[in-house]
Amino acid sequence: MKQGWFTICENARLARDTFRMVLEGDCSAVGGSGQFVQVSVPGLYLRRPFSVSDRDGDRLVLVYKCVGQGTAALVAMQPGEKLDLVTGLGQGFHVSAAGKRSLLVGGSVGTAPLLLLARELQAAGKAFDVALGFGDIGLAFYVNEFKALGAQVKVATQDGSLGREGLVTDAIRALDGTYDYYYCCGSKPMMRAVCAALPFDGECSMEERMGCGTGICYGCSIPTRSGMRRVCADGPVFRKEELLWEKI
Amino acid sequence: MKQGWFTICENARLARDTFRMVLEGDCSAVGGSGQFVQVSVPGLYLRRPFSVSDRDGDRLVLVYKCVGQGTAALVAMQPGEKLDLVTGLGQGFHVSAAGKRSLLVGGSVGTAPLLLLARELQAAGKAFDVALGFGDIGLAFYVNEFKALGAQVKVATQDGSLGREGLVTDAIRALDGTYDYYYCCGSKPMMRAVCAALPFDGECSMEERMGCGTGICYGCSIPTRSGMRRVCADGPVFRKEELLWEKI
Amino acid sequence: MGKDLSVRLCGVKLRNPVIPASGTFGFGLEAADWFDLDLLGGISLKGTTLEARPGNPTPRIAECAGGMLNSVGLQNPGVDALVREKVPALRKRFSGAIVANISGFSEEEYAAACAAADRCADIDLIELNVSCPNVRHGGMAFGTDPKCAAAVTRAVKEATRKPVLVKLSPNVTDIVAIAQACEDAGADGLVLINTLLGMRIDIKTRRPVLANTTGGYSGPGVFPVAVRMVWQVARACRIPVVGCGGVRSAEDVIEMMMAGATAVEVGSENLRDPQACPRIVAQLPEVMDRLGIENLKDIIGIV
Amino acid sequence: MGKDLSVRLCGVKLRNPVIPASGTFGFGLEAADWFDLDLLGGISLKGTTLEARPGNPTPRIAECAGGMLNSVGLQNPGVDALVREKVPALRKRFSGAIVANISGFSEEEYAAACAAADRCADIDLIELNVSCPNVRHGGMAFGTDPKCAAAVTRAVKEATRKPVLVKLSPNVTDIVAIAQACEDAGADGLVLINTLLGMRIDIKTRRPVLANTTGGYSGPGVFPVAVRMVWQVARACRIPVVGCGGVRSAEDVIEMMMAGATAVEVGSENLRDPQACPRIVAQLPEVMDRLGIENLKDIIGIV
Ligand SMILES: Cc1cc2nc3c(=O)[nH]c(=O)nc-3n(C[C@H](O)[C@H](O)[C@H](O)COP(=O)(O)OP(=O)(O)OC[C@H]3O[C@@H](n4cnc5c(N)ncnc54)[C@H](O)[C@@H]3O)c2cc1C
Ligand SMILES: Cc1cc2nc3c(=O)[nH]c(=O)nc-3n(C[C@H](O)[C@H](O)[C@H](O)COP(=O)(O)OP(=O)(O)OC[C@H]3O[C@@H](n4cnc5c(N)ncnc54)[C@H](O)[C@@H]3O)c2cc1C
Ligand SMILES: Cc1cc2nc3c(=O)[nH]c(=O)nc-3n(C[C@H](O)[C@H](O)[C@H](O)COP(=O)(O)O)c2cc1C
Ligand SMILES: Cc1cc2nc3c(=O)[nH]c(=O)nc-3n(C[C@H](O)[C@H](O)[C@H](O)COP(=O)(O)O)c2cc1C
Ligand code: FES
Ligand code: FES
Repeated sequence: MKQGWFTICENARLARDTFRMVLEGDCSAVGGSGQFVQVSVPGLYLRRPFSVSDRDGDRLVLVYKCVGQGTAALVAMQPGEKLDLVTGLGQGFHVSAAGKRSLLVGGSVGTAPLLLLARELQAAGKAFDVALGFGDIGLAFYVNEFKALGAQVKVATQDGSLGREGLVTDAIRALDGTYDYYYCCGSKPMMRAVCAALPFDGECSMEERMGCGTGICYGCSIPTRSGMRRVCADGPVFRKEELLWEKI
Repeated sequence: MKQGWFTICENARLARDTFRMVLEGDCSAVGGSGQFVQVSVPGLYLRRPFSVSDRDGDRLVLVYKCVGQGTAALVAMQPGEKLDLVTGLGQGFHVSAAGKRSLLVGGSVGTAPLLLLARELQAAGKAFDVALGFGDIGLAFYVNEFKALGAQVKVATQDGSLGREGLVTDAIRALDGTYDYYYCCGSKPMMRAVCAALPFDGECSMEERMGCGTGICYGCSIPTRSGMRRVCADGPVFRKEELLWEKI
Repeated sequence: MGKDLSVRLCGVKLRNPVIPASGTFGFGLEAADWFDLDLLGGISLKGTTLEARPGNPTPRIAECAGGMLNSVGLQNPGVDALVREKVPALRKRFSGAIVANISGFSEEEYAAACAAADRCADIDLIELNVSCPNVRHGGMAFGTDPKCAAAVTRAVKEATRKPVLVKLSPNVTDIVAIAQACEDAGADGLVLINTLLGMRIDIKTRRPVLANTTGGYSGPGVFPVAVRMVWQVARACRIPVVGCGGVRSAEDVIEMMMAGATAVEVGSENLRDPQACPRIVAQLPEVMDRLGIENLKDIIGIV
Repeated sequence: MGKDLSVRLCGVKLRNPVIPASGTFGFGLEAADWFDLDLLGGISLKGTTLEARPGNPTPRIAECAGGMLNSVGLQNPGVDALVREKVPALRKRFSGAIVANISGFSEEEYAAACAAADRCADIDLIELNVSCPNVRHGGMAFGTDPKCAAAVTRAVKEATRKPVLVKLSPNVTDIVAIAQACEDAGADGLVLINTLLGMRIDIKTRRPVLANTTGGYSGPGVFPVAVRMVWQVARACRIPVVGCGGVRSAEDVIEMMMAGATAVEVGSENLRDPQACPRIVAQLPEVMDRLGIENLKDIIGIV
């Protein structure tokens, strides 16, 4: 965990209401995929959590969707401006858990952290394919990035404007392969559906509204098989068998 | 009264803890000497009032002393940055009240609005001299500006490091001339002393901590001969005979 | 565009729910220099007492993180000047609802001031500020005790036929008990909230910033307390509630209305931004469109 | 440099007056990963009850202009786990004052939890959180009624020989009456303030932001209320007062102490800035120099 100032290098639209921000600064604490940073947005009190979507040396990439006050303020920021970040938060994806061939399942902006995960899997010599779900073609992003990594990529959109019409579970069905582990990030209903649909082991990156992001306020706790756990410090990534979907 | 954004053109040290800021924007409401502007300082709730010290077309000059949070934040601002101002506030100095030869009496940063007044008197063809009081030579400013307008200028400092040792009343005594009206701006004790010392008519620019600056909150009221008056809207400049020094 | 923003408050039609709050908008006329007052739903005038009062010594204003403190102390020219000069002058420039905000230090004083206001045809609503200390009852504010609040409401209702809004103090353990006591005593509506009692110290001089030591805290920092109290009271009472406290934007107005407010007062924001009220009124239609709100009346207490 | 920042609180020497507030610093050990805990005067642990509690449903956190709302709802592993695991583990990394923050829903529950804490040698002070609803007394918080607050203080004082600080709720009409009742019942000190009750509404979904509807408001926006209450209570009571509420900087610590606080708790700011407490401690000597303060003890209640 480290607090520091980062300079905005890029901040451009990636899809509808979705933006990609490249930040440069001390990335020594940033950690692996599934971990996140807490961004202090000028004028707001609480920091806002964002997964690290990609990383290159002392640069990190966030992909964020404009949904409220804080993200709207981020959209308005210009390259050259600085942001106060706390980096290196949370327990990320377990690359070592991957088996023969893994399935990466992303829903909407939950696709963001899967890119860094894909790079890590590739670096570790582990095979994977990707299933993505978006509202419509205008919201889709990263499809080509995953393809460029050699993965089979299937997409489902709710209106059929890209890939299959349907949910991400339909994209999973469209994939041609046998999988023994999955990594999932998206909305709660989406992840619940994925956990219910896939018979093999996997893990999910959970989302809760956060206070501290560092594990001290207990604002983000969810019920798990091993009791109440903090999404920020005990997660955000939890193994499927830990999650009590019926109580979340 | 007008609200608008001004761009900082200059923001440089003028004397110890004292800064001169040149702002460019819509000056159509700015008005005459003794009137003031309310500056919204980023991060603070209430605006801060500052007299207009000088004016040239669509540029206005503020001279401010760093005394707290708001003024410290102003010191840190850079040319090119923008400030939200409400301009054209208050009742300023009455140039038409000047007689044969007027006395301008400034104490510390209270000297600021007297420069614009001096220009107005000159433009109106009215003669004047200037008496200034400062803590020490390091805090003094505008001495040469007044001299450049052809006025006799006398200064007193508390430690004698510039001009006479003493208070502004000592500077007044050092002036060589006969006066029939005075304009005064400074701290309350200083203005009280000046009003007591000078037997002829005059006016003072009063200072109170302000809420609105526009006359709607009654936060800045002082007792006067015609009842409670708002410094921001009924002043800041009040005629000597209005002021109830024994109650202020 | 051309959206109907009107609401009804105690039988008085407001062309929109936005009312500058008492003490933050003078006697109304001041702002006529910088915007058309008829953009407002109503105007709550500066707190007025039976006799003229000079108010507290200065400094009366302090800054704090979430807003400001004030200890103006009810400086006002007395109810006769209000009724004879201030209100008629305002009526010439403003056709909306004029709210007379009345304070006092005994029931009789409240009643007498309201009786005077009652005789003024241009006053549409009376707003009782019960945050003042009750000199006879040990100096605790009228609004901090259900019995005192009810007694003053009753006394005033006998003195006027105009609708009476009771403006409650938030510095209490049980706001609902006080609201219900006022409702039972005949109040036609409630306004929540007045200022929170606060204090700041100048650490350089080691003295309180305000000459009066403590003062009323207002501004954005009191908004969550105001929303909570509006919600609690609107659920517990049948009479309409006017929301007040920390409102800065059309979004805040809508949040207050969703909590249960029929109209919304804007206070300190007028000090920071002299165009606050017309700006908020102008934003309302667009924000309503964005949120799918057809008519403001539909969202009152919807949460 | 090398300035003595120490203060004494109920006979316990603190190396400086800065204490992270309960609920905003976990069980202390979490932050040991990012700074040396021995920089702190004391640590107030997360609110603990006799039995383990899962807390409220999420979302438990909301943003507001002056800070935040929380409805964590006392999620905790119970006092036995506190005494057996949390405190001994913390003691290995921290030599300063450990404050156990105890909550309950009946006098007996408070007393039993405090009796358990009493048996733990590593706990230096007990902090009673009396903001919890009294299930037997109609659900009003213990801390909103002088009699209830006194009764729970008395019950706890019988259950422990450790110094007991009573942490008061600000959601009351008369904070001084409650403080005095606790003092008379044997409290060794007082902590002011807990959170203000607040609420936010998500105007898009038309639902409260918090799953629990209302929540505790904390952060810079409560500072003026906290300073006022500390000042009122410190003047009225002889026992020491710990200031809490909205503190963000060394200047705020000094303002609280000038208002009458012997030590100062820092809450929400730990959430925003994980280095908040060490930063404030580090700033203190410089700010003291600037203000001509030789010894912090000299400024307690100086205003
Ligand atoms: C571990 C973690 C990683 C995340 N990674 C990303 C990411 O890579 N890209 C991205 O776009 N978003 C991500 N989020 C969600 C992101 O934090 C929120 O969208 C953001 O905080 C909203 O801020 P706001 O001020 O714009 O919205 P607000 O105005 O605060 O709220 C607007 C809406 O956003 C939702 N929201 C607000 N805060 C959170 C939160 N902490 N968690 C979930 N929902 C929230 C609320 O339900 C609300 O309806 C992540 C959240 C977590 C917990
Ligand atoms: C009509 C008017 C014209 C003014 N013109 C000038 C000017 O030209 N140049 C200049 O340097 N200053 C001027 N002032 C004073 C200036 O407004 C304050 O110094 C400034 O607001 C301080 O802000 P701050 O945030 O730095 O101080 P704060 O942190 O708010 O307070 C620091 C100290 O400044 C004093 N102060 C704060 N606000 C005011 C206020 N509104 N009036 C008086 N004292 C205050 C307080 O007593 C306090 O001790 C003027 C004040 C008024 C009312
Ligand atoms: C300077 C000032 C003066 C006030 N005077 C009065 C008053 O005379 N009568 C009254 O009922 N409320 C008075 N109030 C309270 C406001 O009307 C309002 O209830 C309070 O400020 C909360 O709203 P806000 O946060 O929008 O300011 C005053 C507030 C301020 C800031
Ligand atoms: C997330 C959170 C959890 C809290 N939990 C407790 C608690 O368990 N017991 C308690 O006495 N106070 C609790 N508090 C209140 C704080 O200790 C403190 O009194 C309050 O937040 C005001 O201080 P602040 O403004 O510095 O945060 C909690 C506050 C927050 C923000
Ligand atoms: S957000 Fe504070 S513990 Fe997770
Ligand atoms: S500052 Fe508001 S009336 Fe003068």
